[in-house]
Amino acid sequence: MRLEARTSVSRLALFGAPFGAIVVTLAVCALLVAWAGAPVGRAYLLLLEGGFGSRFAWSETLTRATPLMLTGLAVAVAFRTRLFNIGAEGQLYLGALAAVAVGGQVDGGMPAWVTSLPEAAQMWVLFAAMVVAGMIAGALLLLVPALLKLRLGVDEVVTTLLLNFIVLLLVSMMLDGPMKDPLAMGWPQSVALVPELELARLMERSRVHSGLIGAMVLAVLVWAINRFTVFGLQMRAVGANARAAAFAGMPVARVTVLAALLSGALAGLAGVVEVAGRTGYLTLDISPGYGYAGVVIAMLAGLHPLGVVAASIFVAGVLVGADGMSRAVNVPNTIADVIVAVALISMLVATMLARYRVRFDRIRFDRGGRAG
Amino acid sequence: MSNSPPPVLRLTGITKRFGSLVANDDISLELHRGEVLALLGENGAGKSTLVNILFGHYVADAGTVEIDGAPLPPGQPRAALAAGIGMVHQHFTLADNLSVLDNILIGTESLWRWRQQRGAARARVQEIATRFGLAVDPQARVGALSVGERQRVEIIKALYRGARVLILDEPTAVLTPQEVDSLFGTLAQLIAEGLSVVFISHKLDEVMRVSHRVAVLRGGKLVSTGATSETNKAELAERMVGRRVEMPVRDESRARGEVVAMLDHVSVAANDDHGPLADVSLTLYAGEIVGIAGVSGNGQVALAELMSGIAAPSRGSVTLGGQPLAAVPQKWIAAGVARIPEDRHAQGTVGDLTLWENAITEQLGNRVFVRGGVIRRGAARAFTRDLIQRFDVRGGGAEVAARNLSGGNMQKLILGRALSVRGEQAPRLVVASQPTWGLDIGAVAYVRRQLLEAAARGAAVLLISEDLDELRALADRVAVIHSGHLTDARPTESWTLASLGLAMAGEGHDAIHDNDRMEAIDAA
Amino acid sequence: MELLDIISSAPFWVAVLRVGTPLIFGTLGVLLCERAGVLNLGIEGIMVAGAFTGWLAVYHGAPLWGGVAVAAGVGLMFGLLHGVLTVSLALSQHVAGLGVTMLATSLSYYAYRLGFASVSTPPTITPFAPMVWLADVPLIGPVLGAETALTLVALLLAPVLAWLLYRTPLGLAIRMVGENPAAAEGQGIRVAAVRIGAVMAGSALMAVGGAFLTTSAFNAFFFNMVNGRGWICVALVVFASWRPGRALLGAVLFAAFDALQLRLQQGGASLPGLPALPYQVYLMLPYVLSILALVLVARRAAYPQALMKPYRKGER
Amino acid sequence: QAKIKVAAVYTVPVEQQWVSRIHKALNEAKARGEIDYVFSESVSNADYERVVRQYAEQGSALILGESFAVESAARKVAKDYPKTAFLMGSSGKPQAPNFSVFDNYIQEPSYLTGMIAGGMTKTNHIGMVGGYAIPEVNRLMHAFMEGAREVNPKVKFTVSFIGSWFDPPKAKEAAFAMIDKGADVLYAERFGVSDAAKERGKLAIGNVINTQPQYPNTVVASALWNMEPTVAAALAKVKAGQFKNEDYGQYSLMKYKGAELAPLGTFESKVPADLMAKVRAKERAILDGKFTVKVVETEPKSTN
Ligand SMILES: Nc1ncnc2c1ncn2[C@@H]1O[C@H](COP(=O)(O)OP(=O)(O)OP(=O)(O)O)[C@@H](O)[C@H]1O
Ligand SMILES: Nc1ncnc2c1ncn2[C@@H]1O[C@H](COP(=O)(O)OP(=O)(O)OP(=O)(O)O)[C@@H](O)[C@H]1O
Ligand SMILES: [Mg+2]
Ligand SMILES: [Mg+2]
Repeated sequence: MRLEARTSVSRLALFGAPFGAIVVTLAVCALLVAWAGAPVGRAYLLLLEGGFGSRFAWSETLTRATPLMLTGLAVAVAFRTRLFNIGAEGQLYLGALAAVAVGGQVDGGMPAWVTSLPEAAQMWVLFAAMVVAGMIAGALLLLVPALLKLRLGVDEVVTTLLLNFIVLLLVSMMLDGPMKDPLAMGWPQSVALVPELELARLMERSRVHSGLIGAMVLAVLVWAINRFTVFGLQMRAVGANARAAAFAGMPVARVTVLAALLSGALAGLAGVVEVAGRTGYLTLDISPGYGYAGVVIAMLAGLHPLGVVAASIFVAGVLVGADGMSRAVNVPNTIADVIVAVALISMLVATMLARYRVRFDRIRFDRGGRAG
Repeated sequence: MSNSPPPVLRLTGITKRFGSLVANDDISLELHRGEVLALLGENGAGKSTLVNILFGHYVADAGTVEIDGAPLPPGQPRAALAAGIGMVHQHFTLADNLSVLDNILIGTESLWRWRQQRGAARARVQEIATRFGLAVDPQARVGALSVGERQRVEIIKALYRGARVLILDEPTAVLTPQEVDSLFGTLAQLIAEGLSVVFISHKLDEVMRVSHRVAVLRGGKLVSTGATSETNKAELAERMVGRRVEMPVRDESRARGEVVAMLDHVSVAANDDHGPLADVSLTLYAGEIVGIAGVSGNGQVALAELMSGIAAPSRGSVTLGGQPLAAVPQKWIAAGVARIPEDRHAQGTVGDLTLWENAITEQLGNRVFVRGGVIRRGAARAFTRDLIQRFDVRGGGAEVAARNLSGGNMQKLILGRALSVRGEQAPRLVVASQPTWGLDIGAVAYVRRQLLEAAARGAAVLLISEDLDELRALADRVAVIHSGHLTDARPTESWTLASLGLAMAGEGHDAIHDNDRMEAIDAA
Repeated sequence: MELLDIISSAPFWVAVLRVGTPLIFGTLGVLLCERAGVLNLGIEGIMVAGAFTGWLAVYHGAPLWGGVAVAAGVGLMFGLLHGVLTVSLALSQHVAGLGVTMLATSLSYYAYRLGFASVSTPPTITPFAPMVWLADVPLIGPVLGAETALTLVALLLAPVLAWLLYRTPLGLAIRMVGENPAAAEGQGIRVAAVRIGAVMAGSALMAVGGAFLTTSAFNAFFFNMVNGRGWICVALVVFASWRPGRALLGAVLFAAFDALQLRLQQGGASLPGLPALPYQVYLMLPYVLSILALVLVARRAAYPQALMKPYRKGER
Repeated sequence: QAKIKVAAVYTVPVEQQWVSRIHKALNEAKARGEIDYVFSESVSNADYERVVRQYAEQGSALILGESFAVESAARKVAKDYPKTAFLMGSSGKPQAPNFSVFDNYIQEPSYLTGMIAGGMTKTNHIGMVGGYAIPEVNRLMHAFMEGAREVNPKVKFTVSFIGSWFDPPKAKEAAFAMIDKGADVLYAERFGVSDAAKERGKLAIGNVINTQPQYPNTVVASALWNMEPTVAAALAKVKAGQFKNEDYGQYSLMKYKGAELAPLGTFESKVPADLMAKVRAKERAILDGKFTVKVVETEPKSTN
């Protein structure tokens, strides 16, 4: 069996591929749903409805998609530059930690350093400080593996992966210690953000918040950077062929470091947005693996920043819809994760098949035999 | 016909398409026992494609391959190997981190044995090596071998399996004249033992020397086959290209100008990419081409990287127009140094970027192309279209990814990028490293003309090349590099082929009439 | 000093080997995949699947070794999936790996929940017993005698794998496809077959590592019980520079830090020279030390040259 | 008579000790035909609010869960569905009009098991393994330690947290380490600890659930949490249409049979009679309200 690049990739195939993948996914998962003894047709209707079928469904899907967009962008930026950042999870947590460190107050009032400012500016300054702090925290966390890779050749897949564990323990330590909310009855959670910092809701009686807008704007921004700026060209060149980029006079180390900072900052921002948009304070389980999902999303999107938006909404919709469906037809709710996993794999396969043709060469056995 | 022995190898109606491109168009060929068949053709004519099909790397869209009259299943190198085909690829296929013996042994034993027969294998390798004069240490790590040694390993690989048909895809492209001679010696011996050879080369001298028959491909089609003895170089060249090719030579009356660059007792420390450069001095003048001869792996890379602003001297100084220059590529580019790297795929271009993006990669500080960090795409594209036209870069236009260019066209793109960017302000120094490696004669002629024109416009040119003909045709002065040391640059006419060869082997102290340099070499 | 007391006691080393066994299996599994040029981030999920299916088989009456075999078989299947995705279809190895982890994990949980819908305590099996017959052997007896047979298998696996890689034609083929697949193919090796085979075998080892958790270290299956052990193995392979002996050493060292960490933590404030640190600091210790170790060995790490590079026949 | 529609939303799998008690009580109510019971387990923090909302939308009359880490989200939903009864495991206060709270206030039997442990240890060394140092765990550990100290002032404790709720091999490893240090009675807050004790022939004390059937020669005594009284009280209120914001914490006390010292079972004859006499006396004092176990929620530390 071998792959052969197709001469021309038809638009139909490229855009049809995801739908083919979805069909395959539904077929595979139908077996699992049927195994649990649930009605398959109804289950899928419920899934669709739960993910995209109502205002509430959309609000939930978009809420779930917001942090995914940011971690997806973070991964896409890093992967483009061939920096395999598997550490968005840790960067997210550190960003969230920084956000509550800056914007959290036991009494809910403005922190002392802000109150000396004019009343009107206080909120904005504090908000900006919170966002910047979260982004810097995430950026610095990825800077370490990036520098280790550049200077000492330490594999960043491994270091970013390990840092996830370290950061989670660090957050646990902070929430148990200095940053613990004294009013949280001893439960390990941070003090709550100043209420003014919480992001505005986009819909009544829902959780969608303005972080969604922010994430989408950033996706467009990253796309524009990639496409129109020198830095974008440099990132792509360094990622595709660092040696040639260096020869042409590009500052490879600086570009890698900047890309790392950008990537880490985006993941850190995901943490800020979750705290400011959804929970209001930080706990140890604020992210159900958004960082790892970022890798999935970035790849589904083919590392394209705008694709990240679509992929996030798709994945979030499936998760939300399948979760609701599992409850309604009484199948174990891990079905949601199964569906996302199968969807990811079949999506990857489908886009591959849209670009490549699989050829099975006739194999004749009369002449084969062992060599030597 | 029916009573003559069947050909060892017969290709019938081979057709292979890559997308819309027809790389091989209905090609039929025969190879007889004890025969050397030369395959000629421009870059991209389809030579490698044809032999790759024959060996099973590629699968033909149509046509059959027969060995001794029996059909060969398509797409199976195992079957080709079993049928007695050995192939030395255009680009080495050796694992650098493994030993020579491992590279030879792989695939020759059943995978399910619980241990390797290394002792017996080593003895056999030694035997083949001595019999055919292919000296190489079986225990050595391939990554540590010179290019010539790797070539020998590739040939031993084929012989170890008892190949009866040997395919050599541009085996001499990177060899020294001495190594070429020894390779041809081995070939003669093999042919005498009944081996048949398919030999691919761009060097017509070699083709005339070793082959019995010549097949010429052009644009995927077989345009002629015939006995070597019944043709000549000029005719072959014309058939390959479809027109007469004029090889440009230097104008000996060209006068040299002021000093452009000076290397004063410069040393460069070895690193992963290159070996050391030891105490090298050289002066480059405007309007003059200085050639650096030498066997690859003797410090050429270090010298090229030094003069491209990549490597920094560990001792001594490099000055350009009297000013020292830090090892920062941008500064060298800004100072008017046009750089043509040795490896066009790995260093010269970024395959995933489009031609226009590649064309401006050296110009990201130029306000013509970049304003406030934003690329002026219109200007960049216009510039690239102009470059494509002036340098005759064929391959689909400014929006095509550079990886789709053939080697010759990629080289033209790099030349264009290096030589044409400044408009009125021509480059002061051109550093060209192996600029014609692997190019067909049409492209070679083109590149050489560009270098001569640059010199004629007043640039100093540093030409690092292993091709002695090229140096004799272009260089005003030639210096020889050997294990990091450089002889004085002497007028080209004062070198004989013999003295060059000796100097390249690092032995020709008599041939180097310069006591200062002698001491440097002795000290090493 | 207390530290010396700890590391010179037999029970400490018993703990080290017990903690280390799943890591040894996992690390050698990753090593085998990566030697063939394939990064396998599916390990975390494959360990979960191995832990679940190995336990499940025994729970349904299979002998313990039967459970291990079932786990290995499931590992082979997921290895085949990962192999087809990354080798035949040349998909990104990172993403395919994460996809396999997601799939194996969620499928295991799904199946477990279908099979055991309303249990209030996790059902248990009778796990492997310690190899008491070894207890009287001098020197190693006090340690190995307290371990189960799977630990012995893990310890023997390293030299076996080293022999395979460095002494057999198959091992050479595996290393070759990880170094230069084009060269291997030019010598008649079926690159895809060797790569997929290595990934499958490596995945089987990972699954057995998972099964150790449920049939040896413990006697029941829990959600999340693999708890990041797979990721550790990915790091250990780099630390080991892709050498089986060093992989064994690395896994044992990591386990030693982990076991030591538990003991230091329990020492509380009493440990001389150390203030009472939050327990998280101790939990961090093995990870921090892993990164430091990586930094130390990175310069010398000789990556398989074709690692993470998909090989498409007939393409350059 | 119509069944009450009850939904439960758990952040962990239903095998997890804490949640298993709620799950059990609700399943029993379902078996008795009193309720329709649906649940979601392993619901992540990020999804919690949505799941609760969906149950509320679907018309559940009573929703149970643990709102510890999602306090504000849970309370927000409750406000949006004032007709639905919310009964949440929480360290916080009830919230008008419909948000009630409960918690595993089983420090009383924990104290008693501590006494038994203190009396049973021969090495005067007790080991305690926990997942995370959260108040729900800490207060039981402190009560246990107090109880042990009452009967045995010389006893010392080794405490360690493994940083995971679901890593029995790791918990077992921590317990082994304690046994190596000389502990001969282990407080089994996590799965895995009793296994270590069993393998080494040491004793263990159960927590929240009774694991003696699985470890007949190891688990001496357990502090049981019974959710039945809490559930019964809440169902009664819902049925009567009188559910409001209340603290159901008291229903987890021994007085209401929300907590108890599990029967000694296999250890009936192995625990010294005079020790048991002291324990029983303390039990009575608690039931009579003459003795109150102190609630301490700080992180417990090893003693020396
Ligand atoms: N793997 C491939 N995918 C797509 N196109 C290919 C591939 N290999 C070769 N080609 C196409 O086939 C043509 C023939 O290429 P081939 O390598 O056979 O040329 P060649 O005659 O060997 O050239 P050279 O002298 O430079 O070695 C090329 O122009 C190229 O367009
Ligand atoms: N991946 C690819 N996809 C499509 N076409 C390709 C690909 N790789 C190579 N080609 C085609 O192969 C042709 C020749 O490529 P190749 O690199 O062999 O050039 P070349 O002339 O042989 O140069 P050199 O020998 O210096 O590498 C090009 O014209 C290009 O179109
Ligand atoms: Mg070529
Ligand atoms: Mg070729």
